[in-house]
Amino acid sequence: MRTADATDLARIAVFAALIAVLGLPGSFPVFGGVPITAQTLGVMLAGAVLGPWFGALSVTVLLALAAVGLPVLAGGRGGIGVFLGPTAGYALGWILGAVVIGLIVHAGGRRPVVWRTALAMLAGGIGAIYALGIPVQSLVTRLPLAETALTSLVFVPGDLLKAAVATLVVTTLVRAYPRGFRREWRAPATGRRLAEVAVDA
Amino acid sequence: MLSLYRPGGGWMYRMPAGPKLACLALVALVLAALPSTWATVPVAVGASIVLYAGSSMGVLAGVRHYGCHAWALRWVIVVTAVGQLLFLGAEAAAANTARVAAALLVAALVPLTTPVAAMLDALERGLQPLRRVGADPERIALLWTIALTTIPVLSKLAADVRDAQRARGLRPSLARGALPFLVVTLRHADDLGDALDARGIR
Amino acid sequence: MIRCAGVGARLGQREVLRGVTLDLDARTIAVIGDNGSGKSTFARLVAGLVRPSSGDLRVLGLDPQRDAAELRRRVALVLSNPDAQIVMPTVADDVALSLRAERLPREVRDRRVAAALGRLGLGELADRPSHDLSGGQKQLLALCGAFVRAPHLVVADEPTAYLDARNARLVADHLLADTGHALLVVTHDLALARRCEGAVLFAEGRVAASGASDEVVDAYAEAVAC
Amino acid sequence: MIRCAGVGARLGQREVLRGVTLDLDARTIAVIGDNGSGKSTFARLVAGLVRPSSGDLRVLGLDPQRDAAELRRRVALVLSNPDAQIVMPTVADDVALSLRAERLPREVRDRRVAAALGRLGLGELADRPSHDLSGGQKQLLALCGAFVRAPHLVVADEPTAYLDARNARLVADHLLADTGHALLVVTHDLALARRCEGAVLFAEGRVAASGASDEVVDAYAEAVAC
Ligand SMILES: Nc1ncnc2c1ncn2[C@@H]1O[C@H](COP(=O)(O)OP(=O)(O)OP(=O)(O)O)[C@@H](O)[C@H]1O
Ligand SMILES: Nc1ncnc2c1ncn2[C@@H]1O[C@H](COP(=O)(O)OP(=O)(O)OP(=O)(O)O)[C@@H](O)[C@H]1O
Ligand SMILES: O=C(O)CCCC[C@@H]1SC[C@@H]2NC(=O)N[C@@H]21
Ligand SMILES: [Mg+2]
Ligand SMILES: [Mg+2]
Repeated sequence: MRTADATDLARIAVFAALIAVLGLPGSFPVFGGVPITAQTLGVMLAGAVLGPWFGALSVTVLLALAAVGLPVLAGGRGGIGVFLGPTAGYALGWILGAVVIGLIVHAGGRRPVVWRTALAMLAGGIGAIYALGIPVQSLVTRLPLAETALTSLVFVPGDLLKAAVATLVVTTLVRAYPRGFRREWRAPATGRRLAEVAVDA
Repeated sequence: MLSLYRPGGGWMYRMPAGPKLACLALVALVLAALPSTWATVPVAVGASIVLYAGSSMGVLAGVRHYGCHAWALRWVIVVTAVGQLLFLGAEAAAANTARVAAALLVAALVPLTTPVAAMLDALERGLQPLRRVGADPERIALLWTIALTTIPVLSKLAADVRDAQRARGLRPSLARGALPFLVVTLRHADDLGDALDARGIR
Repeated sequence: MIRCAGVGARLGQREVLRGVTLDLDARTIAVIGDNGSGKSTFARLVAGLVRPSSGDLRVLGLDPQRDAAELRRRVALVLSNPDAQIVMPTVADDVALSLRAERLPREVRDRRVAAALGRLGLGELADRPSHDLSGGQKQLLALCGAFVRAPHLVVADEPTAYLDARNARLVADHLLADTGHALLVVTHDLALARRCEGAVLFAEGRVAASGASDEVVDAYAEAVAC
Repeated sequence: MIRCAGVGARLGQREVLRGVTLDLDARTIAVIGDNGSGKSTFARLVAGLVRPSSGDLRVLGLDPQRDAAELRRRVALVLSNPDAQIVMPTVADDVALSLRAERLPREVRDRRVAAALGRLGLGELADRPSHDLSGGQKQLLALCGAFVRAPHLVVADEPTAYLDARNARLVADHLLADTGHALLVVTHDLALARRCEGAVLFAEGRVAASGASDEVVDAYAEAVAC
């Protein structure tokens, strides 16, 4: 990880704001309210666009804002209650999720392609988040692990949809606005650099 | 600025942010640790209501805020209750839902009675020890100030994206809106980065 | 074309427009005024994106709220931030998106897209990534997405703010050209405002003047100068 | 003031500026040219935000990369989008942020902030939340954040793009005022460009003309008109 310059600082803060805005009512029409939330889409984008470490930092900034009591989580929630309630594990899982997504999307410094991006969203945006979320939820609600996992199936359709949207958006961004990633990728197999491909396209 | 703070006066308002946070978190944890029996229901609900009513914002106002917060938590409560009812039966469902909800409600008293600025100060003080491991608390504080000031800007940009789509005869959707929103967000971040850098903040 | 009787609009808690009474019939109309005077809100009202909080509004004889679907078909809005309007990754795809709601056969659609691109001089850029265009080209692309639907009325909010002199003139020429559409353009560029037939001057959420563009713009320019 | 010898700049893989050779000595200089011609990149180069990929660049006698810290102290940047320049919650706090790096004693800092606010007529707004300001006031606040550091050179990238005629003039007046700073302003507003002493015209990443502003602007206006 390079040290953050002013633009990195701005991007980290702005992505924290982006996740917050995805939780505002009416920001984008999405299914239901809390705890089914479009904010996980923001987490997925942060990991994929900022990379694992800056992405995780950005999620952490958001959670810190929530912790001090700003209503930046879906449904206008905030405060330390977030970290005592049944969704606490998911919220912490967002940090891990961003790391996993960033690592997979940019694995080996290669440019993001559809299959790897989709895999990242499933492993990080769903797998990693649930891996922390379900045990904590089980602990807090005293519903045994297996049953808790069953109840969290209600999130799966929404999360799959968000993973699909994130994959589409990220791979489109690679073609349409590659400078948004602020990194250069290693030459793809054809031996040409991606940026050249983008310019030619 | 967006905030959960509701101005008022009384002992809970006067308590310094750090100790208040610690006390209420402790109460919330105790409530969360109650056993899964019928008796927990009145204890958890009663204790949390009493805290709201007695937080000296006025009994009526306290109960009103209690209702508002409970409503904001409705989905958390519903999801918890349904899962429990399906697998554990009525007693465990009632008790577990009550103690989880009560803990959340008690914790919600912190932002309700503490101005955000006071919490940010407390947090910054809490970060001071990080200086020893080489982190810069001021820089971290700056990071969340920027995030905070950016939220209304991005929500305006999100509205622009929605308007642009409706104006083209499209129904705004997450799938269609996400890319343009991401692009305008990234461009905003670039400008912000330039402005910060030029002001000597690196 | 646009008829308002005592129209007001609120955004959040704020009454942004008050008692707007107007009867605009010129084919091209400029909306001018200070920052924050309510111009953009008026444009969004006309395009049906903001609901009047009071009064009666008719656009092309339609009630923008009740006849929303019909209004969308006839009125196209172009915003000042082109990035917010570009949805698809390539230029041609983005223009085609505007026609989606009409469910045309592919070749009809492609023909209309090509014609619209050609008209604004974007023909050669059809397959370029849309976010790689320059500011002016993006603004033209946004206009293209509006024109391709053959609107009866084009509402444009500061369409030339980012543009160099050449692109600004290009955009203005296309907006003002008499190709069967009327125009309502919000602008700080008083030269562009003068090129319209009519003008409305907003001040603090009210109509301060309206009529022939020369007179209204002169009055505003004078007020600003002193 | 600004001296370039064969300066080039790359952004990503793209060579955005090529062979820029200039010797600018007028106190106020306008940078003009088409969209995408490299004006903003040149401004960022001068402010030390972009590293030259070739050639030699001196700003106020400094090498922007080697003497970066000193350059930051002497050069201030103003952009067109006020929302991107305002970070702190209140007006006075935001201006004070510019002085953060200087680690001044509090009362010295407060005095300088108050003086800067007074100079731009924002004195009464010192404790107001910064996002409550109007667009014009926000841009004045951004200027204030630049001026408070008593810069030797102010670099402004389309500082009036969003502003109405009155605010645009106010901002331009403050930028052009001779209060001990030099100015490099990127603009599409040719009237503003003419108010500067010197001008540089960019075209496709190269310098197409430079010299007295009247001549350069005339040449550009003519080229655009035909
Ligand atoms: N979403 C909103 N909620 C509350 N107030 C708003 C909102 N949007 C705009 N306003 C306020 O409404 C007023 C009119 O805004 P509007 O954008 O219509 O002005 P404008 O004439 O287009 O200004 P400009 O020339 O700066 O674009 C302003 O005072 C603005 O602060
Ligand atoms: N980060 C970047 N990576 C790659 N190319 C870039 C980047 N930023 C800008 N460009 C390209 O560099 C060229 C010059 O851009 P620049 O912003 O300097 O132009 P400009 O003269 O300021 O244009 P405008 O008048 O539209 O603001 C453009 O073709 C632009 O697409
Ligand atoms: O706001 C919070 O307290 C955290 C909410 C966590 C919600 C989880 S994240 C994974 C799953 N997918 C959703 O849409 N919601 C849950
Ligand atoms: Mg406007
Ligand atoms: Mg520029």
